[in-house]
Order: sequence, then C-alpha cells, then structure tokens
Amino acid sequence: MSTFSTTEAKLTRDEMAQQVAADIPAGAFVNLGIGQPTNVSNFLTEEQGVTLHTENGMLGMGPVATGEDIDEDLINAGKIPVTELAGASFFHHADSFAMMRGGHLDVCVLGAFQVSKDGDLANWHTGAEGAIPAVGGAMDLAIGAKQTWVMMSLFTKTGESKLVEALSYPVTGLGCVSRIYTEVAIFELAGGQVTVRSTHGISFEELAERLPVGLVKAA
Amino acid sequence: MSTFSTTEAKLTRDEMAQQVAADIPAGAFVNLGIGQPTNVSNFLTEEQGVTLHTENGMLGMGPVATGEDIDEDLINAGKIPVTELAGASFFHHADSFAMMRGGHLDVCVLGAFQVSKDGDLANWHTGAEGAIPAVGGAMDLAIGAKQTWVMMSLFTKTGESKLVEALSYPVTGLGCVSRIYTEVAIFELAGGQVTVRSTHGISFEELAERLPVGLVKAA
Amino acid sequence: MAPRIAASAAEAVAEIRNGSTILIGGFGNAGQPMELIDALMDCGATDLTVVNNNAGQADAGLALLIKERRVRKIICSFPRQSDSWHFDTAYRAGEIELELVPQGNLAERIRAAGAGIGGFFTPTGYGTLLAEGKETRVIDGKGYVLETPIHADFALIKALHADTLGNLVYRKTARNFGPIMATAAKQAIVQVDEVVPAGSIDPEVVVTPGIYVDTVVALGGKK
Amino acid sequence: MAPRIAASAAEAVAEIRNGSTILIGGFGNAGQPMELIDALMDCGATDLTVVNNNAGQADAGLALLIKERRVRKIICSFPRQSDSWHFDTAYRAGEIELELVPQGNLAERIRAAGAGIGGFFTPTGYGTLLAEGKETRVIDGKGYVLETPIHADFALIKALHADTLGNLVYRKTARNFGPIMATAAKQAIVQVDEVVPAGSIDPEVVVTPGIYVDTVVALGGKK
Repeated sequence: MSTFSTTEAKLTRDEMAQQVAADIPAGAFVNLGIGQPTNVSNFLTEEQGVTLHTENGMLGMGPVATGEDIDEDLINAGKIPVTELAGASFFHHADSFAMMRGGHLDVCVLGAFQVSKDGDLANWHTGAEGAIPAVGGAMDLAIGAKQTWVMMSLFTKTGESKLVEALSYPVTGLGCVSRIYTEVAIFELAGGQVTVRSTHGISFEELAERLPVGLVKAA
Repeated sequence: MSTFSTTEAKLTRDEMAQQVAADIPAGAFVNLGIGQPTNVSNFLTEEQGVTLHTENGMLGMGPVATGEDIDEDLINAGKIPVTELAGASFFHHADSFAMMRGGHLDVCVLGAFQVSKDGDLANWHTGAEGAIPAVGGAMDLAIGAKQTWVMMSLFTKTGESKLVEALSYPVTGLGCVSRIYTEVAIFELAGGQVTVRSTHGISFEELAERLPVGLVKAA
Repeated sequence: MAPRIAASAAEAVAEIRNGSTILIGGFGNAGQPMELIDALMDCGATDLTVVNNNAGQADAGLALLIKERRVRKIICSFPRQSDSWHFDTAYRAGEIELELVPQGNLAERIRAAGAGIGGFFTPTGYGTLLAEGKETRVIDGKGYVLETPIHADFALIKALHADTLGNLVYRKTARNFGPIMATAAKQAIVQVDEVVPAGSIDPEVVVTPGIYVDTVVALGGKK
Repeated sequence: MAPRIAASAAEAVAEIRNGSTILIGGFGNAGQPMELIDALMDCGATDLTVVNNNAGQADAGLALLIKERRVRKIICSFPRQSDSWHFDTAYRAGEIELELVPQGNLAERIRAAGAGIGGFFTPTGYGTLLAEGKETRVIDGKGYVLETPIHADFALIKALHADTLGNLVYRKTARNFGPIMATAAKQAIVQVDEVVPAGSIDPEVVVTPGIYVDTVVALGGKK
C-alpha cells in the first residue's frame, strides 16, 4: 500500500474511482458521499463483499434504479432512486447517524474544497459573503467512519493547491482525513505528515515544489 | 375527584387496587410497578381501553400467562410470564426507557417506603447499614410518567407515618408523586399541599392528628 | 389513547395554531407528508417554526409555506438547493430565521426530545462554525459539542400503515425522520396509505408504537 | 464484514481475554445468552468487568462466574435478588466492585456508546445517592445528571435468527438489551436459534443490522 509508484498520465475520474474501489478492504461497510465518490460503487467487485450505507437510512444499497425499479421510497442520500440488495436493512435517521457517529462504518469517501496536512477537512461551505450555508450530513460523515478518504482535484482552477498547511475555508471536521485521491497524486496523512503514495503525470519533485506542505515519498 | 368522602371500614388491598383502576383515565398508557400496583390490572375494564407498558420492552401487555400460554420470552418487569394483546408492540430497553423518560406514559403506579408532602419518593433502598443496594427501574419509573401515583400502607408496623415532611430514606425521585392511595386515606399532593380526598376507617381529624404533615380536606 | 382517525388531511391539521413549532418528516420526496403540508397551507396557521431536513423545494409543500411567509424560523440541515428559490428569497430578505444543524445532530436532537434527554455531547460539528457559541468539551481526548433537544408542538409524518391503535410501519427509506419526530411532538399527525385493524401488524415489526401517535388520516396508496 | 459463523459457543467466545469488559444481554431468562455465558465460564477468562441488568441468579451462568471470582466489577441495576447469593457473598467480602446504575440510564449509556455520544444529561437519578459525585445541571427548571457511555470489548447476546450477513431479529421481550449491546461492543457475539440465508429476513423488520454483529453461533431452538 505504501510502496511509491508513478504513472505517466494523470488519473481520469474513472481511474481515481477504480483506485479507491480497489483500496476498500473486503467486507467493509462504506459510505460514498455525493458527487465523485458515488462513482466508486461502479468499480466495486462482487467478491469484495462491500456493503454500502446511505445515511438516509439503509445498509445494503444496490445500484441506481432504472425503469420499473424506480421507487420514490427507495432513494440514496443524493435523492437518486436506488435498489436494495439481499440482506439489506432499513432504519430511521437517528439510528443511521448513530451508526456513523459511533464509528461503525469502515470507510467514508468524500469530496473536498480543501484538506490540511493534519487531516482537517473543508467541504461544506465556501464562506463566501452572502452564500446560504447548507451542511447536510457532511460533518457527520467527516468524523464518523473509521477512515475518511477524500477524492478531489489537487488544484483549483487558478492553480492553487487544495492540500494546505491550514484550512482557509470553514472546517467540516478536524483531523479526520487519512487519505486523499487526486488526479495527480495519492496521499496518506498521519500525525501531521503527508506521505505521497503515487504520482500521476507529475514527478514527486515537481509535486513537492508545487505544494505548500512538506511531502514524504512512500518507501 | 376532589370531593371529600369517607367510609367506615379501611380499604382492603383489592379495594385500593379497584380505586386506583377506577381513577385511571380511559385510553391511558400505564405502567404498574412490581408488587401491589400489579394488582390494579385485575380491576381495569375493557371499556377503559388502558394500554399497559412493561419497561422490559412491551406495550399492550395482557394478563399473566398460565398453562400453555407461558412463554419464557414473554415476561413482565417482575419476570412473570404474561400475554400480549392485539396491537401490542415490542422494543428494546433504550427505546422502552426513552418512552418512560420522555414523559409519554400517562400514569405510573408504584409502591413506596415514604413519600414527602412535596411528592419526593423513597422506594428503592432502606439505607440500612450493610444492605446491598438495588435500584432497577425505580428511579426511571418515578420521574418518567405524566403522573406518578403511590400505593402503600400509611403506617409502618411500629405506627409511624410513611407520609412525611421530609424523607429519611434515600430518595428515588424528587417532587414526582401526585397521589397516594393507602388503606386509610387517599391523598393528592400539589405544591407542597396535601389534600385528603377520602378517609377509610378513620376520621379526617384523627388522621390529621396522627400525621406529621399539614392536611387540607378536599372540598 | 387510541389515535383520532381524521376524515381528511384538513381535519387532521385543524388544531395547528399560529406560532406552533412543527416537525415535518421526509427526506427528498421519500416520507414527505405532502397532503398534510398542503392542508397546513390551507389552514392558515402562521408564524411557524418548522423543522425539516431541507427548506422546501420548487413550488410545492414547504416551499409554498415559506413563499407565503408563514414560516418565521426554519431548523434544518440543508436549505440551499438548486430549487430552493423561495427560501433563498426569504432568507436574503431577512424574512426567515435559519438555524442550521448538521443532519445527524438534527436527528439526535429530535430523538433526545422524545427520550427525555436534557442535552448530549456530540462529536459532530466540533471545531466548526456550527459549534460557535455552544458549550464544548474534550472527553477522552476527543472534542464534543453540547446539543439540546428539539421539542415541538406537532409532527407531520408519513407512514405506510397505521393500525387503529396508531402502531406504524413505514416503507423503505421513507422511514427516515418519521419514527423520531413522532416521539418529539406533543401531537403526532400521521398520513398513511391505509388504516388496518389492531392486531394485523405483527408486534415484532411495529416501528412506531401507537403511544406516540395522536391523529391518523388514511389517504390511500399511490401504488 | 459478514460475521464469523462459529461452530460452537466455545469457539464463539474464544477471543475473550482476561480483563475484558463484557456486555451480557437478557432480562430474567428472556434473552439471556446462557450457552455463551457457560462457554465464557469454560474459557477461563478472568478479571472481567461485566455489564448486565442483574448480578447473577442461583447457581448458573453469571452467578457461577461471580462465584469463581472471575468478575472484578459488575455494572448493573439490580444485583440484590432472593437467589443472588454468590454476588451477595462476593460483595460482602469486598471481592467484587459494584457500579449501580438505574436501569434506564444503564440502557441509555449503552446506547450512547454505540451512537458515539460522549455523555448525556438524564433526569433519572437526579437528587439521589446514585448521582453523588456526578455533574448535575438544571435545564429549563428540571434537574439532570450527566451520564457517560459504557463501551465494551465484547457483547454476548441472544437473538432468534441471524442471516448470513449478521442481520438479527429477536423474539418478544427477549429483545431487551440485545440491540443496544450489539452496538456498544468492539465485538458482538450472538447466539441464535437458526442462521438463515441473506435475503430471507425482510429489510423492514431487521432489528440489529449486520454491521454490528461479529460472530454468530446457531444453537437450535428450544421451541
């Protein structure tokens, strides 16, 4: 897992999702956040035996529903109609968030605006003047799982690193992120140290130059 | 309810239970404590439509089970086999005590060692040197229901009043008792005032003389 | 007390008064008591505090209540959506108060109200803007925020079936906030597809015991 | 992870070590995981902290563990019963520590552990001996005691059926502490009458989702 590797091309969105899926331990209970993380489910194999949780009250969520399978009472946290797998269970909101908050999920995968080297996460609010705030389950998801992984592009449109020394966006959760998947590199965070597991379309040295945080190359 | 009445004879245990049963409002959700209060269920009428709660996890408890109806998985808080009525429901202990603590039961009927004029209840522990303490659901029952009623004999074996100015036994709950049924009188407690609703085999004046708390005669 | 069986959604909500605090179930369309919300609209009650996961969408239900300025305050987790224009307008005009609560804390605060809990320490939101002004505490090295119960006058929820004693079962993810909201309101008003006889719901599968249910209205199923 | 299906009660409890904290389900005989407790007796683990509603009865199960001084501390609501002689003897000899907790606070503390709550204010016990030394607070005129979660290494519980994914259903009042204890332990070990295929328990009626269950052993039903 922590052997350094590199590829010449950047990861596509599907390749990122595929990489996340491959890293999820067999048999894990997982919550995939809205947006990019949802795509991870398309790359989970049946042999992995991963169980998906959706915080609106279900374990054992199946693929997105189509055609006659669409049922307005069976939706995911993104309000998209989904299906149920054999062995699924339904529960109410307090039980569902107790499951998250109590640390029972193995992995939660989220998008982000910024992540700090200490694993602080910002993904709920830009803090922009006049913006209407909305949080949903973001703060619960951030701190609930045994491991929180982030999928994001590493740089903003103006080229600034989203992996930062300290957040400039409002905090979602402190010290919660342990891994970041980006199109150019995958990072492991632990104890304030940022380890680069792989680079894609960029060398470790170039990456180190562009980022405002100190980097360690995986052995 | 608060018109004063009197009878020449003391109330028997069954008459006390019958009186409590008659006072339970139609349609009420009720928890009957272990011991004397359990006997109240024998005097509830079908027309009253009272639903019994048992704190080990059931609403809609029926009569004690006999013969082939005995099922070791279907017991009341006194660990006695009981039956279930149509429309019953089962739930776990946290949900059951949430139901009590949240104030959803209308009436709880309990035994007592002592009750103070302010409605403080002592019924869980004698406080005797070397006694092994045990509380069970006593403290939850005392403070949980909308109304807590006590059934007890008014005097100890040595003739001391169990209705007191201030408890000498360890507290179960503060200010929780609103009514006391005894073999010689029925009392309503409110705002530190003790109103005698009825006397049985004793006159109001005799009673007032024997009790250490000020009494008001119901109008 | 066995619940009142109302003949219509209008009759079910008739006791709701100006100034009430109302929990409204649903997450997306799943579990939204649309007919009860429409009846609330029609009944005219105003100056409401509403608790819902969202702040209304498009031109229906809660969004219309907000459009008509019948909601003084909303407690929710996710008000800003692509079609939350009525809320957005009211909010920017300063004509609605917003209490933003992380979704899991919202659920737990509602449960706490029903369960007689005076407050609880939750890790969710610690160190964030949403904990500002709130009591915090570090317990065993982990930060927590003290959150308080959300009590309400009424809950409007949707279930699949009620029996005549008010026992409820739900359907799939439409369960969401219903079971906890029923416990936290002085009066829980429930719309169901069908009212069935007492005894026809297995006691093992009752999700909301009838003790929590005050009014039921059967509106027929869509399926 | 789908739970381990153990071949015997002995195998199910084999990982329990000296010094463990163990939640044991049951209220009276209903829901008591007798075979698992017997296996715990046989496995030899000692210096245990046990959480149960009672402190053992007569000459079986938990009472024998106490008799053999394998329990260092018990957290319970009602230790003193007519047939709790082994506990009584150990307690009077100062050979077992007792933490007495009102039954509803016991249940809520176990739930809190499973739900990631750091502590909660409960009205139960306020003003009593059992609140001595605990933080108290008056909220809206009512007194509350701060209670803390009870986390455990293991839970031993009894359910009716498990499916192969660990989803559980219970039977009548044998449900009692099982569902909350399963959430509060690092490892929940469950004895059931029967293990059924995944998909054979309706998702609407699952009481304990499989995520909380680590080990299952099928012991056959008595009925």
